[in-house]
Amino acid sequence: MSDKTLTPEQAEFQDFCRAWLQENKPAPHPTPLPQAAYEVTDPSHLTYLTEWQAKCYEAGLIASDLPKQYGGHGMTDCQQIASNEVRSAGVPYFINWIGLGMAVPTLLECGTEAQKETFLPPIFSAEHIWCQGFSEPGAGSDLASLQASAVKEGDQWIINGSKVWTSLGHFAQYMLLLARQDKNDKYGGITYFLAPMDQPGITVKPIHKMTGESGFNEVFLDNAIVGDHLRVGNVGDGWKVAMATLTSERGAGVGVGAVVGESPMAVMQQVIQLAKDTRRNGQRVWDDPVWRDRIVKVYERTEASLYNGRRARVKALNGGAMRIPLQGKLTGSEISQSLHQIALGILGLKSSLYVGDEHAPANGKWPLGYMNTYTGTISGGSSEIQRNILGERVLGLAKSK
Amino acid sequence: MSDKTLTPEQAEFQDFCRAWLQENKPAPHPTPLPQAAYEVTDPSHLTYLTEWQAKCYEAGLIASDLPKQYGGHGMTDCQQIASNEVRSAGVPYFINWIGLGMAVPTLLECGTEAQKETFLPPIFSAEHIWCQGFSEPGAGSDLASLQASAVKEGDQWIINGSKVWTSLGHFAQYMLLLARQDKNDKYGGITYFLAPMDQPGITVKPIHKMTGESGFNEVFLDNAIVGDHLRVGNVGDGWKVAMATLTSERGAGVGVGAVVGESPMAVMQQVIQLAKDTRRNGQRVWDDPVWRDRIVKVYERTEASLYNGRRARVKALNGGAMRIPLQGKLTGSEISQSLHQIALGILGLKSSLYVGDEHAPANGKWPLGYMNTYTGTISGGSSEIQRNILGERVLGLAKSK
Amino acid sequence: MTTPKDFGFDDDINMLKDTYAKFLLEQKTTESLRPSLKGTEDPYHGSPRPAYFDTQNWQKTVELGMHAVAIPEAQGGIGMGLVAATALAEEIGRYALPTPLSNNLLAAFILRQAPTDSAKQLLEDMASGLCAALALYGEDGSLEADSTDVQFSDGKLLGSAWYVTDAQKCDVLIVAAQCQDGIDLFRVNRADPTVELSPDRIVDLTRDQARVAFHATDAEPLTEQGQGSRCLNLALPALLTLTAADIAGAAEWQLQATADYAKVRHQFDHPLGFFQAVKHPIVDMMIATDETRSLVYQAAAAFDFDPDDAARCAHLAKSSASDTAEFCANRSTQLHGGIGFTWEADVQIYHKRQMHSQFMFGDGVWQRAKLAELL
Amino acid sequence: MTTPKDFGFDDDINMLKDTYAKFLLEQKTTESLRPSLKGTEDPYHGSPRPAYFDTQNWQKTVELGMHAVAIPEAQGGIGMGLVAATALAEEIGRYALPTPLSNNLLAAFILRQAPTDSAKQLLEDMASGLCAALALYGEDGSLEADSTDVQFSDGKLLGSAWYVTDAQKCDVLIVAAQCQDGIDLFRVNRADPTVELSPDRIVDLTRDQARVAFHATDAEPLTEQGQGSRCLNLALPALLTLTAADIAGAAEWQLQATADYAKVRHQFDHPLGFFQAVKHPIVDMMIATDETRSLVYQAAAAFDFDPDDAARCAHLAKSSASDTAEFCANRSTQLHGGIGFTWEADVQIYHKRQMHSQFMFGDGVWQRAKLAELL
Repeated sequence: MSDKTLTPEQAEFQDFCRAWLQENKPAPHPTPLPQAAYEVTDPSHLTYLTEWQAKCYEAGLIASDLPKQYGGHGMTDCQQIASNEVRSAGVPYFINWIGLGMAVPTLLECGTEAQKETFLPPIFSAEHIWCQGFSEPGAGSDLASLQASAVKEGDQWIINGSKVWTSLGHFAQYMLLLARQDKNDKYGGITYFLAPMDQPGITVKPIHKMTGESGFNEVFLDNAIVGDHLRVGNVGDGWKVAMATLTSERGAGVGVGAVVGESPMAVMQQVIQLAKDTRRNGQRVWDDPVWRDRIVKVYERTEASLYNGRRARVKALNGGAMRIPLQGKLTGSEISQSLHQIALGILGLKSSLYVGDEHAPANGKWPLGYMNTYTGTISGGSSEIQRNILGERVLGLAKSK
Repeated sequence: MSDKTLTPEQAEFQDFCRAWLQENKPAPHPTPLPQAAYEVTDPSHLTYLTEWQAKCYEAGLIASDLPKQYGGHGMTDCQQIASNEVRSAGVPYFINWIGLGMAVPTLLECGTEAQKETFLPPIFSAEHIWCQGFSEPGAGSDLASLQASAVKEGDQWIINGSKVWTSLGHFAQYMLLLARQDKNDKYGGITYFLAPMDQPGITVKPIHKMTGESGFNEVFLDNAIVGDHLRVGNVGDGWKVAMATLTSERGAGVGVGAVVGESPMAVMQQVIQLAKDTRRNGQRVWDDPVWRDRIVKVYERTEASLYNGRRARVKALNGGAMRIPLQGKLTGSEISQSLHQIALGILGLKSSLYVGDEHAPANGKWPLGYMNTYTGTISGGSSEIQRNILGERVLGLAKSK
Repeated sequence: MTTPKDFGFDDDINMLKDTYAKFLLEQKTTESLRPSLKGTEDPYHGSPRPAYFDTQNWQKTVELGMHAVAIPEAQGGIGMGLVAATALAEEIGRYALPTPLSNNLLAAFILRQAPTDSAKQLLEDMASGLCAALALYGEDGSLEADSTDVQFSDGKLLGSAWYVTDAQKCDVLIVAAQCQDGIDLFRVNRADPTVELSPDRIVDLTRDQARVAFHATDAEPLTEQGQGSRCLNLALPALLTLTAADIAGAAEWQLQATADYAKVRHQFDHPLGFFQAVKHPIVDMMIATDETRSLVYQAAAAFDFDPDDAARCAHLAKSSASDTAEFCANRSTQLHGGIGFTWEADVQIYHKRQMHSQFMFGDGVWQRAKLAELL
Repeated sequence: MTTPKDFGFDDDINMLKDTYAKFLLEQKTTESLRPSLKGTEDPYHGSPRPAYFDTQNWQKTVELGMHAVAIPEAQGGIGMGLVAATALAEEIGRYALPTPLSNNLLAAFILRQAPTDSAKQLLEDMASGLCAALALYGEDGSLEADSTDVQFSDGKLLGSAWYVTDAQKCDVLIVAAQCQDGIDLFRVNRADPTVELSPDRIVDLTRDQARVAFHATDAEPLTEQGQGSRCLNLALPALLTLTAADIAGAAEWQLQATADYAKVRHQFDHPLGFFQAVKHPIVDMMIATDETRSLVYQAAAAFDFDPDDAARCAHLAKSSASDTAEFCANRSTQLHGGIGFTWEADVQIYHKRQMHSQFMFGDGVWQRAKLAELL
């Protein structure tokens, strides 16, 4: 059944997407994929996912609405449709999530024409994997306290320092890099670069997460070289450009393609099913009103997020353009964390069985997923920082720091 | 059954207290008393409660362990026993709660011999009701920002300013008063006084709470006069002296007599009974596992508070002398608030019926009590301030302000 | 999702909402309420509180046509749906307004489910300005269909209805009563001498509430025999959504009032909002309010456009709203400090309204139990 | 309250606790654990994780006599009660120690409820250093008496026990099995060739866990016929209290580690602890931990001094502990930021232990359902 508010062109595109996805849905990889793109470390997973993204791009499901000179497909108001269909088709995620989710909006907003024409197409096709070099070991949520230095020599910049939590750094061809050209100006002393990863001055060392997975890295910059033509924005404008990127990571950006795996509602439905399938103390956990009340409460919040997303686009009801979008990262990650805590509670002792245990429900998906929810509540601006942002930018309260 | 760890003298005193309380428990006042001493506004309630406190003092249940020259009874380690017995005897509260709970520890710690001998006995007998003049309309939790001025003229101080949230101000003979002798020194510019209320320079105006009750007042000081012999501590030491008083209000002080009404566990038991007595949707609310789980969770926390209180006195287990006592005000008030919220939930629409409605369960005790729990979480250092104190003084975290 | 992307908030409805909001803003609703409360504060010695009914306000509401929004055109109304009614209910909540409009909207959605001439007649009378209130609850305040304590036999009503909101403002009562074949709904004139109204002394200052005893009262059936439960069940999503909308509006007021206070009140040399212990709970109020609002809009849209999903969406909305009511009432008072705890501050007026609304038509726990049956 | 004011923590017990704590401090427990985890991180491609059993640590524990604390003097033990055992369990949790002492303490309290010679013999063997583990659970991990999936018939055990903790460290298993007259407990040698041990790949890095299948295994009854449930029920308060004590110790570690981190880590020109968004949740960790600790001490004292109240107090303690485990695990990781989320940080080791302990012998919801029956 098609959405009745679509134009004929949109409806036709929606039908195309559905048919194409059904036809082209790839066979599962022989070894299970990690839960999210940022946990991929197996090269055979990379190949599989790169091919899938390239195919989707070719079919017009990525960069649908962008102009052709940037590698786009030149359609109008079709990206959202494509992204929705991808999300609900049960297909693999797009591996190049930093490229799509962060590099693309940054380049579109702040890049030169040459940068857009050079870098956008290989991002869409996943030919170039991107990573992000903002965080540093000493900085945490205080991004602007970064120390990596950029010194100009001729038409090149020499970069020294280290970056941390660099997802996909082990596969990436390019890094969105923030470095400091002026030590005496906290915000105005930062410049934004597109740094090629394949050079002797850059070393990548994996970090293991509490799940045991890797995917994050520490990146050491030891006289790394970046040409001045790879600078985004003016010298000293790095913080402003970065804010555009981060806003996008924080949920307010315009999507160029679906980045995530399972939708929150799909996970929610699995938890309801889990409660119906799990027996304890002689009954289904679903039949224990205490657990049912907890589950339904999170179901209620998951539904609310869904309709929040719709309401954000209704001017008369949204209470301001940024009020709802800026909540997305915070509520999404916290709801997901509660939901996973409940899933462990439903399983009880069975939740102790981890990935690779033959009796682990869904091959350990729930404890693994639970631990990974901390990526959501900590990285890309922790929940604490998100609440500052909301209080300050949306409600106009005094700055806390 | 007596506690097996008491000395023979203590056991004897405990027996005496029980017998005396049983014999002397006063008949209920013809109109119901408010839930706490700070809400008393009816002069006939005052008389009734003053007589009761005087009688208890005479019997040795107040000031049991204090020396006789201060009006005490000269016993050893008996106050706690008396206070416990008073709490569990179902008798009225002591009206002079600020006198007992704040003036007494302040005078004992910082008062002159003359002040102790003059002021302590009439506090115990409730002959002098005391109130507290710390808070000011503009200050809130930032007590030290107080503005009331004290100017020395000869051997007198002239006070100008206003105070707010002054419990019992309408009945009080004396006020614990903080005033500023130096505008340029936030903490060192404050002096502590014992101010006589019965003078032309002092006007008391009642404040109504959201419950509709009064008891709180605004107090206007217009050239009020306080003799220098009524100063506590040195000029400029007011903040230090006040901290001693506040520590006492915040639960760490040494009691000279029970101040409160019903014990938290007694209220807890009433809520369990309420759930057993209330029917909705064809069953007892107690038989709804969701409500039962919520009730039992608060029961668990109430029990924990009780054993916390015991553990605070066991050096090997308490984690430091102040760690548990400084939690008392915070957890006590928040647990009470949750418990009252649950009571309203048990009653459902019946909770709309207020004091004076013929069908209101327990004459509206639950909605009234619920609203009054905000006194606990706001006044005497709000819950937010309590968490600062705990983080800073117990855990050694950096100061937040 | 077959509900419209704008939740059905088209230009007509947005204009309706704006008109009503502007009208209420000019009314200074809490200021108007204050004089009626003067002298009634003290719960032990205060004078009884009269039911506050600003008849002028009501007259203007009728002049604006708001009372007829949800009444079908065939019965002389404007014939709009639940989306429009929800827009009004949200504004009522935002201004904490004591108005019979709340119950009139509820009544319209009940009567629209009854195919009888008597129901149509009552809708017509309401279109002319008659006020209706609902007498559905028994003493335990449960909403399960058989919970009314009123009996209908030999053409007369006997027994008492509880928690009748705005009873003193209404002309007519819609009464649920036990009959031979289940529950039926009846029309009763409030002024009938066999109707005994005992006003409750309630916490909420913005509503009046009463027990209503029927001493062999003549009553006109509004539903076909034994069809009262069916009719109530069909209307329930509307009742839940409208109550949730009232809560959402009040929660938005609580959010904004608390944020505003945190900007002007200074402590420790900073505005209150500087402190994360204040800022973050206010953000949590916003999150709760936004979740409730989105679910309310969706519930209204589902009722009008996707009726099969209406019950689920309405339970979702009221589940969220009940919890939001409790949370926002709690935090708004706490974060206002001593001021918010006084009778003088409007915070307490909203606090009490929210604590009342929380339980109307079932609390969060009940909504979730009902929801679970649909999942 | 007829338990002692010091919860029975007399000089002997305080000294015992200090001795053991000092011993563990010197052991650098998490550092010792690390090498066994090296190379096993990756859940998709990592090598299997061997059960970590520091036998030297265990030998010293036996030399210190800790293994015999709860074994009656008549069986060659020290004959102390649950208060003493709780003191040890709390230290085990504080150091997140993989030690068979945990299960030995549990086993002692089960065996002490059985009046048989075989139970006494096993206690004697344990006093000499034998390690026992518990095989009580069926697949659903429920503790209701009839939940074991193991059957005893014709003198042999058949079926599988689930979630057997520290299975690879023990010499002997105490197995609950369905018999003709209910549940009985049996002694089984782990090395028996008919006992098949399948180690679970678990999240918790500080314990090993296995399914244990019995293929017609010879088993010696430890309880009189049909008395297994009674014996388990009598021991349950001790099992709950010891597990809750482990959680309390680990929670205290999480509290202190998080507070310490908030002192040294700087963000936005302040130590983290300056920010109320960090400070206040740490305070909430302290409050939760203190509530659990007090309830744990009371539960232990009740078991030793006021047995009629032991069940109530133990359910209280584990109810509180389960929720504290989840809360402190959650906040300790969140407030450590990215660092706490890495494999390198000890925070994750405690996090996983707590999430495991949370469910052992029943979660908070189950404890409260059991409690409600006593209120």
